[in-house]
Amino acid sequence: MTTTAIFFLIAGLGLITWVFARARAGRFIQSGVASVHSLPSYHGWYAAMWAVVPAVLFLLVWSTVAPALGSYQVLESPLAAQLPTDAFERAAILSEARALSRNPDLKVFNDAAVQLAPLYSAADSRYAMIGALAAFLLCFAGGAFAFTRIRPDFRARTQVERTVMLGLLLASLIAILATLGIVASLIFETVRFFNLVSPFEFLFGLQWNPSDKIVDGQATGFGAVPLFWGTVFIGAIIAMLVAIPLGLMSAVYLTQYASANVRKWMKPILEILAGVPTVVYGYFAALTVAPALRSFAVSIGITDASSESALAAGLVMGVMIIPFVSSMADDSIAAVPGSMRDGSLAMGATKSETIKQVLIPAALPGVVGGVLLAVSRAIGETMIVVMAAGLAANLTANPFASVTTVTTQIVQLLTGDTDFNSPMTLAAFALGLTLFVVTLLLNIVALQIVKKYREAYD
Amino acid sequence: MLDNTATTSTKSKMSARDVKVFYGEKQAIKGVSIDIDMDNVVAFIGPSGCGKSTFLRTLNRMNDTIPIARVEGDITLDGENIYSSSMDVVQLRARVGMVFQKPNPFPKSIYDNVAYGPRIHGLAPNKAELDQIVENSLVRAGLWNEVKDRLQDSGTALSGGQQQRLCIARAIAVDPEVILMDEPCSALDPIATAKIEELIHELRGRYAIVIVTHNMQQAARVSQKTAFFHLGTMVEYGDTSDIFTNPREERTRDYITGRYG
Amino acid sequence: MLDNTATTSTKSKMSARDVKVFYGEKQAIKGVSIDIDMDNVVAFIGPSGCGKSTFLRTLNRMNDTIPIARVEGDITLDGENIYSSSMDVVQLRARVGMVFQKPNPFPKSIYDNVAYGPRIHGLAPNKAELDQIVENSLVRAGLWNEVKDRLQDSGTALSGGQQQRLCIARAIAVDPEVILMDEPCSALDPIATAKIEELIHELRGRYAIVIVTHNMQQAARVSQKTAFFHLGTMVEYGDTSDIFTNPREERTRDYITGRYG
Amino acid sequence: QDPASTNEGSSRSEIRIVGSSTVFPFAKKVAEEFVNFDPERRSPILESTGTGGGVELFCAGVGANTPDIVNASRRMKKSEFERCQANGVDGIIEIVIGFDGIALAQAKNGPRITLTVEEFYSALAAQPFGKGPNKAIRWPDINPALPDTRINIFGPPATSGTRDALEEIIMEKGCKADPAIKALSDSNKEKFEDICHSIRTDQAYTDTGENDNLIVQKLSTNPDAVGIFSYSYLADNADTVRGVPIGGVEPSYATIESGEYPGARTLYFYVKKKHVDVIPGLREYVAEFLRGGEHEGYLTRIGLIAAPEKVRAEMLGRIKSLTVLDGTELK
Amino acid sequence: MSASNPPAATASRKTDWMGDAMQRRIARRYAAERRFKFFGLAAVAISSLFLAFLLVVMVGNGAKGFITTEATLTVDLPAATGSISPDQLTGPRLSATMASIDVRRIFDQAVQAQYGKDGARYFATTAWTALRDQLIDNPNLVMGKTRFWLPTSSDIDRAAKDRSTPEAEADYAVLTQKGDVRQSFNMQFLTGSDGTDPARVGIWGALKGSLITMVVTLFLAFPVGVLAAVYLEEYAPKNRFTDLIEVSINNLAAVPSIIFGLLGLAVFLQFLSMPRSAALVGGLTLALMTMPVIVIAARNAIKAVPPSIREAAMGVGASPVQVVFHHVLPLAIPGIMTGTIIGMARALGETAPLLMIGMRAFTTTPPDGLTDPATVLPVQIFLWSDEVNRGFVEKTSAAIIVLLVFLLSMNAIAVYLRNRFETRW
Ligand SMILES: Nc1ncnc2c1ncn2[C@@H]1O[C@H](COP(=O)(O)OP(=O)(O)OP(=O)(O)O)[C@@H](O)[C@H]1O
Ligand SMILES: Nc1ncnc2c1ncn2[C@@H]1O[C@H](COP(=O)(O)OP(=O)(O)OP(=O)(O)O)[C@@H](O)[C@H]1O
Ligand SMILES: [Mg+2]
Ligand SMILES: [Mg+2]
Ligand SMILES: O=P([O-])([O-])[O-]
Repeated sequence: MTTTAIFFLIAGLGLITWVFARARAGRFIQSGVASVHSLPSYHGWYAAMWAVVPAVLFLLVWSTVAPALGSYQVLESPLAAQLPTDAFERAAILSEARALSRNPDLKVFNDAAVQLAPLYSAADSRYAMIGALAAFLLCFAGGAFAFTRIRPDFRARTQVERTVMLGLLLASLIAILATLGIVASLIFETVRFFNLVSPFEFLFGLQWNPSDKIVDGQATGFGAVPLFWGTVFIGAIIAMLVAIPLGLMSAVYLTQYASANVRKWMKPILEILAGVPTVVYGYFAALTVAPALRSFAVSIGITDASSESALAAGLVMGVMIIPFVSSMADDSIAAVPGSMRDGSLAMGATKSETIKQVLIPAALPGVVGGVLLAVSRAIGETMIVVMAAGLAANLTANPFASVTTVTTQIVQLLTGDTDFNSPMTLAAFALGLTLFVVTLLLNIVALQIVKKYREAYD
Repeated sequence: MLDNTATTSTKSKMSARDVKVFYGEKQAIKGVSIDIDMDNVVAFIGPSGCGKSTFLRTLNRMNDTIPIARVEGDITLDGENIYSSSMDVVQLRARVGMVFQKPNPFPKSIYDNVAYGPRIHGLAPNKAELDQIVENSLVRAGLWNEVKDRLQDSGTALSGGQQQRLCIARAIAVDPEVILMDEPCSALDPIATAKIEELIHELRGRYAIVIVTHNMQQAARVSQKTAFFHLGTMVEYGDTSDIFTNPREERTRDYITGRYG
Repeated sequence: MLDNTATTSTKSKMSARDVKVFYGEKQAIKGVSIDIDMDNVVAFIGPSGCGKSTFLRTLNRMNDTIPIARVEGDITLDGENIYSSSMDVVQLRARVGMVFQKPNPFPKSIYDNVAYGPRIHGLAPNKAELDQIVENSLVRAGLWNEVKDRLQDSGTALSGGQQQRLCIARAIAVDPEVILMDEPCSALDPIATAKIEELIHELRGRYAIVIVTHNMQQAARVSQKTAFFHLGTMVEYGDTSDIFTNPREERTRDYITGRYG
Repeated sequence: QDPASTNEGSSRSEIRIVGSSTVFPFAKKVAEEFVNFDPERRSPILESTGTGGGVELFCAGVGANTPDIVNASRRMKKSEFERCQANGVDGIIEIVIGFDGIALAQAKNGPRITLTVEEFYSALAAQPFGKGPNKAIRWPDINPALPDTRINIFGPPATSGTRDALEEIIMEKGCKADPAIKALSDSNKEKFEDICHSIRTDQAYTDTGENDNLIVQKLSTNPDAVGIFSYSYLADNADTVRGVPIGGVEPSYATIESGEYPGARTLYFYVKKKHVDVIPGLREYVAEFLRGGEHEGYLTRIGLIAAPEKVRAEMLGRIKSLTVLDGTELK
Repeated sequence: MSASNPPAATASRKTDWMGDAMQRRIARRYAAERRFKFFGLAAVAISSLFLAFLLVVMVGNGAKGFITTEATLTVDLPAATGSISPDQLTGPRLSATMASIDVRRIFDQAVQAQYGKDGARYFATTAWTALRDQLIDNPNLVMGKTRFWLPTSSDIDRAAKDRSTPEAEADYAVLTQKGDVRQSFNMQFLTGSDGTDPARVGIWGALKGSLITMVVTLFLAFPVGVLAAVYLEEYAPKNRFTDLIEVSINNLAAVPSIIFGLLGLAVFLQFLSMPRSAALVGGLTLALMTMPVIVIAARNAIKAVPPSIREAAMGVGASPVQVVFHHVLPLAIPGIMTGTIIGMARALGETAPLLMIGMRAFTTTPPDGLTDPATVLPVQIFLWSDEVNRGFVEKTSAAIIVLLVFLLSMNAIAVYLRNRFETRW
């Protein structure tokens, strides 16, 4: 019997339990017992829960343990004594034998596996039987226990609802687990990195030229300032110079001037800009924008313009951020009470005067918060810079020069090469932690600003 | 308790003739004609949703800001049709000021709130004159003494009643001819309400004033003329004392005695 | 116009003793004691924010849903403390029904709206009985004739007044003992209001009814007893006729004559 | 002993390959043919990690979690070999697959540059001949006869074997032109390497991703730039870029095969002996690689320079008899 | 304007609204108004033009990717294989028969016979697999001499579509003259996998990888996200602990995606020893990334259900769980769906975190299960963008078109749902 079949059987048993428990509870009501606390169906759910949940949990645990038990049994057999001693070869033969036991038509690579296959069939089916029996036992026991508890005054609903609550709570806990996972995985490797490179050198060093060479226990060339600069230059300066005016003005136009029809069509169209995957932007930047910018730069006399300029990456990233800024601006402006706008218009101000002098100043904290969020997103953006910004760790403010960013370097340091002892791998985690902390701070500050702002008008 | 000094005006400041307002398909005002003169405070009363605010907002074309709103009929200010194309709406609104139900000071300093109108209309050639305008307006709105030491504080930091007086100061800073007030006291406590009512008394005569109110006692206290609206029509318009003591219409009487609303 | 048949009850259905309600730090009800009996409609009046709704909601523990709300004091239903741990709040709310200010039918069919309560409480063992309960409730709420042909239409497609009556039908479908109504007519037009008032008259005696209202005329029309709330305290409680014609307290008189609120 | 190690998770049925980006295109081709030949085979999994990174992974140990093969664009270093041994990777089979050249290239429409190894070294070194930081900004700073454009070189990053080869083959040759430094190579090896192998880090040299083929496009849009990459890329893009002759020799199939071109190098891959009988298809994969690398084979069509017949025969023998590398001749 | 000024008014001057200065001022103000409005319009126009430009470039480059150039090859199979009897092509013997045919050799011979010694340059290096596939599809072809259409080399393909090397142009001219070349829809692009030859590569492998990954993501992120949202929005007591959950979720939503890649690398691959390059790990990683998006969208949708509905239900005695499952969730579903689709669309377009967990490996077979090595569409695009062979430019753009079609239709569905079910209470 396969595990899936057992699952289905248990589900079926759960259904039967549900029906019977419900019927039993229903009889109380019919027999006119004074106050029945819960509806019959809750009694049904309660009993079904007891019948199914323990059995399924057991099966889940069993399905991870059983193969190992089966392997144990096979290894005990005399045939197994002839297996090679090398753990890897043995594992290969065993796993092939198991695969063969499930699907005899497979092509045989190791002949030894053929002999072991029947042993595997025997062992596996034995443990499957044991598991199935135990699961059914649990199912019956659980169901019977719950069944005996069905009484008029039994608060089945409360019990069921408590279980539901528990499920909900567990679901929420995953967020905390994920956060812990991120922090732990970053910090652990970063600490190891800082054994090789001093944090001071990492945060303030001007030379980024990483290598695996370790001299006197110290790795060199891990001064990340050029990366930080490149990140800020592309994500916080160039991209924002594009995104803020375009995003803000689009939001203003669409919310204040455009007719409902135009707004209805243009808003989703602009939002497409945010839905285009970054790898597409990256490709576009590298293939189309960067060469165009370079020829433009050359034509205006900047002959040393790089074909992977900060400008190309920043420009495209800025466009990607436009809908982000515009929707934040849109929200902030919408949150300004209409009475403010009316107040200004009633004074005889024109629309643009109202927008410039009342709406935008009033929405400013929200807009600033939104821009900070956009910055945090821009500096964490990876593919555009990986594909279009290049790897040169230059400290330059020339937009036509090539710079590199934190995320580019993380990708560069980690793709493929995952030896967790090399300072270069560890450096990627240190960069990751830095990025994490910075984006986190930006977000906290931004959300704080936005929240304060919302409160001001509530 | 009622102010019964009904005054007769020779020439009306604003007059509306057969005004109809539509929100999309729905007609909110069904032909209202009224004359408003300089000497009186006019109160609009009526149950919720009867169109008081709507009609009030036609008087300075604030309805223009609602895309689906459409106005028919004639409204004149000093004889000039305010819906004619030659009428500049920006100027109109400077001449017909408005105070709203919820105090809505700009999130700027008190000074900037009051100076906002004069600045955009270029009424003060220099800082000194602007200061003068701000001071005068605040004095006239009865707020000067309370705020003169903190003109740079934010307008939103004032109490509700002060905010509403600030809004009145802001409205009169551009030296309007008519002031429209839409339930200016409904968000205020009794003491602040009393202050505003007093202020309206003082402003009377200098500006034509129209006030919408839910509170019939208030209408009785501050106005000389009262218009009763119901379901988009103006049921009755006359001296406040008559309306409250001796309404001509059945519906008015029912409303005043609290049969509905 | 006033219904002066004040009745004396021997035993009260619900009674509150020194109830205090806090929203976080802020105290919204400052020690209110009141008895509500079967035979009367009780009206709560008072200016906005005085705590009428807050107090009403303590009576069926709807305040439990506001995390920061905290209730002190005793409230009993048929002598049983409704805040004791043995009281199941779900059953309590079935026994003390509630009708809200804004009609809030579920976005389901009219039938399902009314049947919802009986279903979750298992009041009808079969479809026929459920149909019967739905019909009875709609009849009693005076809505049957208007909707009997379209029970499967959405409850939200009804007019405001019908919706409110649907909500009343929904409340009485679980056969409660007390019905609480928080300004049930404030969102309705005069005709719908009149219908609801009439309905309250008819329901009287069968259920203990508590109604919060802003409209003093309404309180006078529908209730036999009136409680006047002010700033979180109950200033005066007595026969409606006395409260309106001859209040004992200065504050009550001021409120009734429209000095504030 | 350990129950987990008897679990199926610790084995796998497809070949895992890491390593050189130079060899990557060839390995891809072979992997593709490997499956085409017998569609029931599982497709090998290839990742391009650069020779250095690949060898690190390869030498991490034996077992399903480590690669079976590492491609290398230079020979394994002694230190790497020892690390492998220390981690239990004791039987390593070395396979020579052919030759490649480190090609200098520029856009066809750029001003024609020709360099000597010495000039090239002077343009690229961090401290040319140990005489302080490199101040050459434009080509004429090195040799007035060169075109007057900025020095702008795109080259491989530190993890790549191409970079090692660049340093060891070309730069060292240029560096040794100075007799004083040549002398250093015996007396003070560290100093020698520091002078000869350090590449400048300023604007003149730009790291380009090791398997970053956009470099070709970058050259075509940037006529002044010089790119350093594998000959096979050059061969594949002959319509947009052309080779820069070094010492008068153009990079071409013939000059590399004959060893005349100074940037010629051998390509390898290394196989774990312990995996050969465990991972299905390893032998067949090696054989397929050698088949593709014959003179008119499909690999030479995409830029591999075939190894002599004799060498290939020897390699076939190695995989048949599982002859392992003994490490003594490594450097 | 003869308003009567009561004598009390001392500092009042009547404004001359009709005066010249004032009229000029007003004209200036209206001009500023028009300028401002124009800037707004320009901003919208620039943004949408950029989008249009991007799409036009991609479609312009990519449309050709869906077209393949084929040349004829006449193969006399009986001559090459010896005679095969019809009963060898039936039932169980078929596959053995087909396996016995060395298609590659037959192909090489046929090419030499028809196009001479250098004839191989006309065809894609993997063209023989196309021949094999056609034979497998139609075994009866083995019985006779047939004219096959097989993909040309990518140089000739480019010559047919655009410009290529002079030699290829010449070859193409020759083929055209003989009528031995045609262009047709590139089915292989939709059904094939990664490869080295642009003439034969396809996106099916990557697309399948994407689908498997998305299924894992959806099955983890959706239930967890919705349940967490219900808990936080409806039940969570206000305390430190729930604050922590709340902060975690908000922060997770803002964490750069590449950090999730680092998490996947360190936790799933290193710590839990899950297989590298597997769709399972990709799905897990993306699920962690998508979950907060779903939580936030679901919370907003739940929040948008008016409290009056909850009060109504509670007022008739529904328990908190009943309130949520009978009323709140059904009403919030459209909003939750919208948020989920948008979150999934984002996950579908995500590249960086998957690079970290090795989903960039080259394999030529589509994954068959959760733990098989796989890649996804965006990563495939990234890898192709890096290919030397210029035939890949059009393939990259074509793959982008496919990806965009998926993403844009997902977004369109989300927008539709939002508009359709958006209820203003
Ligand atoms: N912007 C709008 N769009 C559509 N209908 C509107 C709009 N504003 C008001 N209405 C409708 O017009 C009618 C009159 O509304 P109005 O606000 O003028 O009433 P009101 O007398 O001021 O009521 P209240 O005392 O509640 O302020 C109402 O039916 C209302 O629903
Ligand atoms: N959920 C809440 N949280 C905090 N304070 C509240 C809350 N609900 C009401 N309050 C406060 O409690 C006080 C009493 O409010 P309540 O709603 O009971 O007044 P009310 O008499 O019903 O007023 P209204 O006539 O406007 O409905 C008010 O000051 C109000 O601000
Ligand atoms: Mg109004
Ligand atoms: Mg209330
Ligand atoms: O071939 P490499 O990737 O090691 O340069």
